[in-house]
Amino acid sequence: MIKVQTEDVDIGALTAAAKVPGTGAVVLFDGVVRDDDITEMELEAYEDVAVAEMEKIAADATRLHRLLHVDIIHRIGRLSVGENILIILVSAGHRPEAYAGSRYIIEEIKKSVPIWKKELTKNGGRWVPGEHGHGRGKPGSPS
Amino acid sequence: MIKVQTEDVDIGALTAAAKVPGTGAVVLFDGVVRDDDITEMELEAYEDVAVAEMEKIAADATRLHRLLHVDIIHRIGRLSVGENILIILVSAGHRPEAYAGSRYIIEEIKKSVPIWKKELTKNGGRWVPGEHGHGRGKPGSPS
Amino acid sequence: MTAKLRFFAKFRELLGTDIPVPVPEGSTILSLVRDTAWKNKEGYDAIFDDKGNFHEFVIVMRNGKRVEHGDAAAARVADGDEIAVFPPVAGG
Amino acid sequence: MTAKLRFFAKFRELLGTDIPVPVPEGSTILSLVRDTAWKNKEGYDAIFDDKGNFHEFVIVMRNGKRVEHGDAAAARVADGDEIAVFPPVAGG
Repeated sequence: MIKVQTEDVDIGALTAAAKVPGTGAVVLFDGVVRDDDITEMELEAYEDVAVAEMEKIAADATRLHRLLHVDIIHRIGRLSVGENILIILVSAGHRPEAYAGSRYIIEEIKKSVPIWKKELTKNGGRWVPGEHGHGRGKPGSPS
Repeated sequence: MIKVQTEDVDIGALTAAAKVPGTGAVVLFDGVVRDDDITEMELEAYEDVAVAEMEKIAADATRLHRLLHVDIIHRIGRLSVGENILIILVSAGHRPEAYAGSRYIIEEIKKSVPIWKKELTKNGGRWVPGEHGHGRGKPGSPS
Repeated sequence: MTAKLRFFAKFRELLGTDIPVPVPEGSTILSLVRDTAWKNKEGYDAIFDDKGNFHEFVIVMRNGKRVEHGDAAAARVADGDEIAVFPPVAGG
Repeated sequence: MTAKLRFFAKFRELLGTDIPVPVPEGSTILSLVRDTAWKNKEGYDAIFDDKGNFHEFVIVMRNGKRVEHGDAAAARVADGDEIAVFPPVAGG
């Protein structure tokens, strides 16, 4: 399941469903709103493109790291401290693939998925700068 | 929570409880009984020593990777295909620490925690060989 | 002939989003975005430098596909195109 | 004077576990384990080589602390000691 949504995720149910035949290792990454002196966080997505890009990343991760199952759920809208922002769930036969696949997915999401975060504080708001200046991996390279 | 137990784990509740103040990233590792032509798996622990060793590993991981929270639950007894064997849950401010801390813990558990697995098949059983011949990290080094 | 302009994040706050725009004959992606952004100086300055070129960090897409800055000045806008303009992504 | 011997995994299947054993005067860890394992040839052979030394892969603990093979032949067993003998671990 690859989704951009406002609703939260049932991590227990999602993890149980990830145990497809052949699974020996499941790795879950849960990105959480950190209490950096903020009141809330507001997330915005270019939804169609974000989902398409996450589907591409999931397919690449599956091929590169021999994953058996991938879920990526990125939340948008207004989230409080401690809420889930991004859930990445991968299954593999063995742990090296599961860890590597999970890590690949989060790093690629940071590079290329059109989603933005605004931290809301008592004094207003601040758009979080991306980790990658050009937003699409290598400067100037089309995806 | 560091435990050796027969009961299963509520992953959803455990993940929610791992979001201590400062948490920006949670990584869960779930080791699962793989369907390698087995009917069930039987796990056995030298319990007191296993718990003490896992507590040491959790403390080392916390210090080395600046973790904010660690749970390790290793199950024993008879488990069916798809059941959770080992849950490692770590929280950190940022994802590099969470991934590295999680990986550190599983690798150390494989090296040094006195737990054994027997695969039960239609034709009997087979003790799973450890990944580390000497069972305690570097050959000959006391823990 | 019309196209849809979409701005995101800070650019959206300054310029709005989902903006239907008539496409004058011969419009390029660059000219269309420039003409639309022009209505708000702060929005224009967020996207363009003082020579009227996209700031290096600005990302431009046509129908979900990245368009290089160097190509945006020549690429003709077609009827129904969706042009998206946004700052570096920061999801995850 | 008694000690407790604990075997695990395959060694447990062959020799049992939680075995209270009287400790003869001058017993070392090596001699006590040898004497106890002797009752079952397959169990003995799983733990010791044909010179009566621990197989290289065998792990020995006294009261939860690892004992090197080289020390096991000299280490005197004390009253109440818990001696554990097991094959390489395979948890996780």
